[in-house]
Amino acid sequence: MLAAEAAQLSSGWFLENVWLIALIPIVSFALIIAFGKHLPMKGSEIGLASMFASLVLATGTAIQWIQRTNSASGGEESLGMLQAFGRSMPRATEGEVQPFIEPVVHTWVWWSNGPLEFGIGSSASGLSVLLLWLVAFISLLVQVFSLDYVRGDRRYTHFFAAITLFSGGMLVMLMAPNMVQLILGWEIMGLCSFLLIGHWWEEEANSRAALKAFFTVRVGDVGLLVGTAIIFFGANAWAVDNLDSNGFDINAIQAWALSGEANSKFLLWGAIALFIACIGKSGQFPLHTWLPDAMAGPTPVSSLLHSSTMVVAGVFLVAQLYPVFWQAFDIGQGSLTFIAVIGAITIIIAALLAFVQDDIKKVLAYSTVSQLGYMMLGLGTGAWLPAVFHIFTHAFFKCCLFLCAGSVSHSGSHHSFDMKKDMGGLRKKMPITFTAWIISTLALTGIFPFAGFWSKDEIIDNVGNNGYTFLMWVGLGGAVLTAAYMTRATYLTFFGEPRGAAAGEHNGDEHSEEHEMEHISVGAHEPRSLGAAANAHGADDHDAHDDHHASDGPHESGPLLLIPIVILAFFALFAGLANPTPLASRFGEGIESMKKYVEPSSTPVAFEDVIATGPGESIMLVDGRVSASPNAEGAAGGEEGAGHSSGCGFDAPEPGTACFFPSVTHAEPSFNKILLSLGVVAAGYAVAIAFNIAFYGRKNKHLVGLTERSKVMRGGFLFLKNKYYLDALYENVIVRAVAHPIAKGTNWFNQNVLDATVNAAGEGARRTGVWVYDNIDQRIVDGAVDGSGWIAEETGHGLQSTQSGKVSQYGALLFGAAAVGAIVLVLVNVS
Amino acid sequence: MLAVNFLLLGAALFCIGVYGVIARRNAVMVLMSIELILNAVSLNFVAFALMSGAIDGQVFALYVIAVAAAEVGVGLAMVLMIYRNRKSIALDELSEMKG
Amino acid sequence: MNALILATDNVNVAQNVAFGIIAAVMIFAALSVVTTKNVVHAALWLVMVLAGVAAQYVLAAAEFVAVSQVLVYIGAVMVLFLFGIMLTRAQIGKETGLNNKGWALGIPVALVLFGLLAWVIVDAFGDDVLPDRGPAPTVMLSDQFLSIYLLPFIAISFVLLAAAIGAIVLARKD
Amino acid sequence: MEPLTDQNWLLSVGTFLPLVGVLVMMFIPRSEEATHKLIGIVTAGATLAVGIFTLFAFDYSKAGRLQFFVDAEWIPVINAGYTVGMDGISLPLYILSMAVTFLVMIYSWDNMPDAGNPKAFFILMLILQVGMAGTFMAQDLILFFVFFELVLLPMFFMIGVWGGEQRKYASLKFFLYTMFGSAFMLVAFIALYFQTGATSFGFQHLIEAGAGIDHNVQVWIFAGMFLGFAVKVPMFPFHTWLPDAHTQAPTQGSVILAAILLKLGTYGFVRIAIPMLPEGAVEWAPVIGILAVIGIIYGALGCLAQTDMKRLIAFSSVAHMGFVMLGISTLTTFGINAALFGMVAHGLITGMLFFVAGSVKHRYHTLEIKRLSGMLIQAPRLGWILGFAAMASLGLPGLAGFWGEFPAILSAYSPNFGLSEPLFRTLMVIAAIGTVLAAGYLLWLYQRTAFGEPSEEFSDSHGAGVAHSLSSAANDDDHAHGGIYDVTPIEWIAWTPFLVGIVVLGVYPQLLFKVFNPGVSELVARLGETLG
Repeated sequence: MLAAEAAQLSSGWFLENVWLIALIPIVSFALIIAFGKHLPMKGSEIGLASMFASLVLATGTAIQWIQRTNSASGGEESLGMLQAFGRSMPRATEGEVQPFIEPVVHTWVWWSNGPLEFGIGSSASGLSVLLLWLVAFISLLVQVFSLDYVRGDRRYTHFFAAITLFSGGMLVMLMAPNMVQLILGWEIMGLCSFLLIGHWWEEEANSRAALKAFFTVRVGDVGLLVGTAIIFFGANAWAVDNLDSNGFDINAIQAWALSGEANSKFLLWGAIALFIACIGKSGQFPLHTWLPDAMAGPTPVSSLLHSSTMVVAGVFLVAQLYPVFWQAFDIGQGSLTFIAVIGAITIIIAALLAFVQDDIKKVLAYSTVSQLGYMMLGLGTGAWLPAVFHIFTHAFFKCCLFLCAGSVSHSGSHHSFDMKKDMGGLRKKMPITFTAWIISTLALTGIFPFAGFWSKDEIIDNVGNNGYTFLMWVGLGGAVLTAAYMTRATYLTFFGEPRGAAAGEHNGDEHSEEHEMEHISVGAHEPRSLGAAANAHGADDHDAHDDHHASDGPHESGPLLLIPIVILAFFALFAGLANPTPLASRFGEGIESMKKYVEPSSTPVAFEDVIATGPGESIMLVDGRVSASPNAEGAAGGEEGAGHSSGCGFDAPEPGTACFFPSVTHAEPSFNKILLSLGVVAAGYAVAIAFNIAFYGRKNKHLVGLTERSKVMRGGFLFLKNKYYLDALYENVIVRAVAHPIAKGTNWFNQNVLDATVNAAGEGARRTGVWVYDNIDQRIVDGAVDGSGWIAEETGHGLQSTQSGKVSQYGALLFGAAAVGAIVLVLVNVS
Repeated sequence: MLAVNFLLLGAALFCIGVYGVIARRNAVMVLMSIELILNAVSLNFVAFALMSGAIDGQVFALYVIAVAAAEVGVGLAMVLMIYRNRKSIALDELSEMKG
Repeated sequence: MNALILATDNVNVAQNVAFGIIAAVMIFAALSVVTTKNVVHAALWLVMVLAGVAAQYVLAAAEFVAVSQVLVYIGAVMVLFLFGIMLTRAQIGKETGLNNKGWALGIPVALVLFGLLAWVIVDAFGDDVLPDRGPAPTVMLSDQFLSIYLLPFIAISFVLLAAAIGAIVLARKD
Repeated sequence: MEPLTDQNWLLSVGTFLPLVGVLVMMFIPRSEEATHKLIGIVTAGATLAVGIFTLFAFDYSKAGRLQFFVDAEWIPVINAGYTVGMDGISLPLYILSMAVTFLVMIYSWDNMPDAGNPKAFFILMLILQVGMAGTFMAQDLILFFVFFELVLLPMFFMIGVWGGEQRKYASLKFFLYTMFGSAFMLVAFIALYFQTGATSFGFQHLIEAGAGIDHNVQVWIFAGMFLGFAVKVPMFPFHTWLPDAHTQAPTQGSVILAAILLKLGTYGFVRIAIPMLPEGAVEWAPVIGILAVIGIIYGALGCLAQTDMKRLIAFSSVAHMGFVMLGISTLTTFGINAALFGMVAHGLITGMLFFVAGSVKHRYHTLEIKRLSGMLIQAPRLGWILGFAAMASLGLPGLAGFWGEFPAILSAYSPNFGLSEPLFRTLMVIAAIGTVLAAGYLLWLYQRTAFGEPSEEFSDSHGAGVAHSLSSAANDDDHAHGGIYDVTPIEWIAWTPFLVGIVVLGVYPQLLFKVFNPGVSELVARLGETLG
């Protein structure tokens, strides 16, 4: 089956039925909603089973995709089932030109409106297979984690239903062969994030956060709708003539963008609109305000949705439609692209804000925003593969960090996330969580053997290589800041002496998100909670919860919490080896499996191949009536890039062929560049650790009073300044007033300007609504209607006096009128 | 003999009748003025009959007379009833039909 | 106006003179009907007017109409009026307040109307002369009645009947 | 395409069957309320059965042609014939009207408005059903006009007698406003009749002859029709009757009003105005487009300002109909298909929203948003259904609302017949922004009513009342407990078809598009020919 000739790419059962991966979670969502409450584990077993099934299918698909790629490059070695992402890569033959592997597209006609037909189904390409596997894997682990974490919650079944639906939605989006299905998945994720953030909607803050998340993403979605429309009408004519599919088909859009015949106006406006949607969804610079507030949701939600999978949707969209962005923003030509600028700003803004947060999850949230900034920076500067690889690695260590935070709060600091009040010195009491945290932090900051290094460093390297030196330094600066705030978070949580709940005080009154679980304890709400239909067995779950707290004081979390954390930590350690470019020089090209399997090659493919081959034929289109823009004046073929190689992204493919991916550059790993970045990060660590110990440990008298004595030192410390953890008096008098102009400034700017504009827009819309309603609607439009009634009435009164009842007056009127009438007639006839 | 004579005479009678209807307060006087008007009209009819030579005008004159008679009959009956209820037949007091 | 009438040469003077006298009398009588203070005088003046009209009919070669005018109007209608005046107990002699408040309004209306009618009549029939025909034989009248105008003839009988019954019903005492 | 005339008795029976029920109910005294309700439901059920039989008898391969066609003499003097026929465009709405009436009657089994007297109420609903079904099957202008007006009367009485506090003002305004509109429409019909040689009022004839009328006469005739239908849709300047009518109407009234009556206007545009007056349509399309988009934004702003839940939903349907009209104004197959789908979807979704509003009023006796909160705790299922309907209404993909709005926005990008593209593209962007506002006011409503703690005003009455455990036995005897109880079985029976409909149409919209498509593409093709 493997030694097929190059043209006929191998495909297998898994690749054919990729749509099953998404269907299973959605079906199980329905099952949970229907029978969840009556099952022994209240629906969570269906969720777990569906996630496990999806994972198995996804792994199978990945393996078959690898066989397919190998079969294309004439690779004759047979691939065992296990070597999917294992470290020891078989040496693939040095195929000079990597042939383009068409994604396996399998669609049905979903609905047709007029001449257009919309398919639903699956398209398995390198990128989508990778992310399908990633989402399935992470969802499974998070569901295992939340089995114990959310136990006792009143809406346990709802929680699992929503999380399974989310995974289903994300998988639908990932495998979408056309834009309409992508929008479908995109919006279902938006709905689930609304449901999950607002999981404990009793508190006003949670429901407001959920609303805010939904609105901000929805604002982005306007861009998605408009962008899809623009791209559709641009690409449709071309797609119909050449690829025999329509303007919605993602492959066709990719080919159209690089075909050189694409009208640059469509490309630019479409790309900008789509990027606005990505800014909204992936929490980039202007629209990132909802992500930290989204931490109001339970921790599994933050770890799954708001760190590794959902927020990555925006990056996925840019990666999937990369040719569109490549042509629109001429990424190839080395100009400062819109995406890269936004990415860079986000890195810095988020990293700075992470310093000021007391809530551990907020720190991680800002760190996610900053890492997303990295991915956007990579995509914006042509480093496609490192960015995608960073998605892959980032998912592991960020999710692990969040789960550790969850486990810390769950069993360490009595459900509170406040580092200042309730944590500290937990490393002795929670060893496993601590080690996992350390591994993930090292991975996040990009220390050598860990996953983060292979991807983040690659991004910085490629950014530099593609000619954006300034952005490279921004990336390095970001890495330093990451190291700094992660050290602070680690120190406050695990080192120093325990404070508050971590010290065992069982202050039951503190406000925390798990407060609802204790709602069931005796209290005014007793009848209501019993009445709550959602949770039939109110009585027993609440005492199960109590014994859990019997052993007071911080302790290591239960097994269900730890298994996912350990697995993730393992991946945080070794995931990097999936694409260790720096080692390529020693172990040969084959070691970079990401580059081989995930990155589509940029060699042109003849149209006939695209239409004929591939088991799932792309969507047939009845002759489209929808007139698209005349693609006569195609964009002038990308002229010779500045020093970059020619090929698909730069000059239009010969007529009759289409290429689906621009030829991106790959920076040659050089030892000193690696040293530079490692050195920078190490410096960041050193300073931060030193400062932490000195500052929080109060050991070094000299350092303690430093901030208020000399302006220069304070300026120096500005970036690495750790928390003003001083006793309250000292804090209020001096440090708070002076110490953090930038951090506080950014936070102020962020809350008052950006957030305020969003709220103001809402309030403004409401007030205009009220004004419009009162003035225009009621007074003018409605008034006119009532007015006509009033006028009729008034004239009636006026004329009433003539009806006086006196015969003589009638006579006078009668004859008078007759006379006047006669006179008029005479005058008219005479003249 | 000019046709104009008859027509002018008719017109004059008509206008006097109109003045009578407007000016008079007493119901019977108003009825009389109406009689004047009716006679003016039938005078016109006869004049036109004479002018055009066809005797239709005279036929109409007769009809007018007949109708006028009927009208006076009923009119006076009503006036009597009003008088019996109101003891006065001043028209400006009878304004129940006011709108 | 008079000059116009007299000046026409081929008009036999007697008819004009007779018309002039009767017309003057009729107008004077009509004016006094509407202006007299005494109700009975008004009735009597009305008789004068009706007699004048009958005379005009004779001049206009419509004897049958003249006769029926005298018969019906002066004979029957005036008697009804006198009865009416008697039954509504009008005072003997002068009565005050026969005119209602807005009586002055009547004058301008009447004058305007008369001016207009006069102008139109003169404009339309200014100069055509009446052919002096002999009186139309009454048989022609009856032919018309019973042929073309049969329907109105029957209708008028109903009207009269209804009026009679109506008057009786209205005026009954109980 | 000559119409098919087999089984042509079907439509007339389907339309006039309710009158049989009315006749039977006439002879039964007012006191036996239960029997009246039963007869009403049985008749509506029978009508629905006939409807479903029509659904099966309909030949989907020839959905573009008129089926069950009847062309009988009616008033020869003004050659208005009883011409009746059904094609792909009107079939779904015809069935929807029967289904909605049947479900509304089931709903009113135990939630009658306070004015009581089910005999009159059910008779009016049956007559309303006759009017609605008739309008969708009529193929003759006069017949269409008769049914179009017939619908007004029962609705006037339903609002006027069973309505809220200012029901008099609302019902009178509703009646006069629509009469004002349809007066102009009648003038337009007659003008059209004479302009096409005064031979017949039949749609087929008028469509062929309509194109012949010269340009500005067409524009003026279209103006008359536009006024008549715009009042019914309702479009921006003529919408002020809708909020009043809905706020005062009883639940049943406002569900039928929202689900079907609003569609008469848009159906009129698609069936009469556009095919018969092609040049008029092209002339008026930009105006309709602009008014539609203003309607979207204006409706959304109106919603943000409302304090009463039902009035808010009423304004939201102004916004939704804005999307439908935007779809129609593009004159493309794509847009009109989306508009027709939007009509059916809006009918189901807003009907559901009004049902929920009605049962909230039934339980809380107020619709003041400020006083409502914490519904998810007191009546969780009701809260979730409101959430589901709100999500569908704001156009979440996967639910019916999305397939009404998204293709309409998409089609606005490239309108047909030389309509100015820059104008329609700006309209498209504004409409897209409208979807955000829609999300805004709907979720804001949902947050204020469903989330949060139940307000003390209702929670204590709740405490005092019977312990509302989940068991449905407690809330069967609805008068026993005055407090807040969850969805009753009767409500479940009435609501599930709506909910299932929204999901099925959301997941597999091809069901409806397959039916609409032939008719609409034939219509646009004919427009193409006449406009050259």
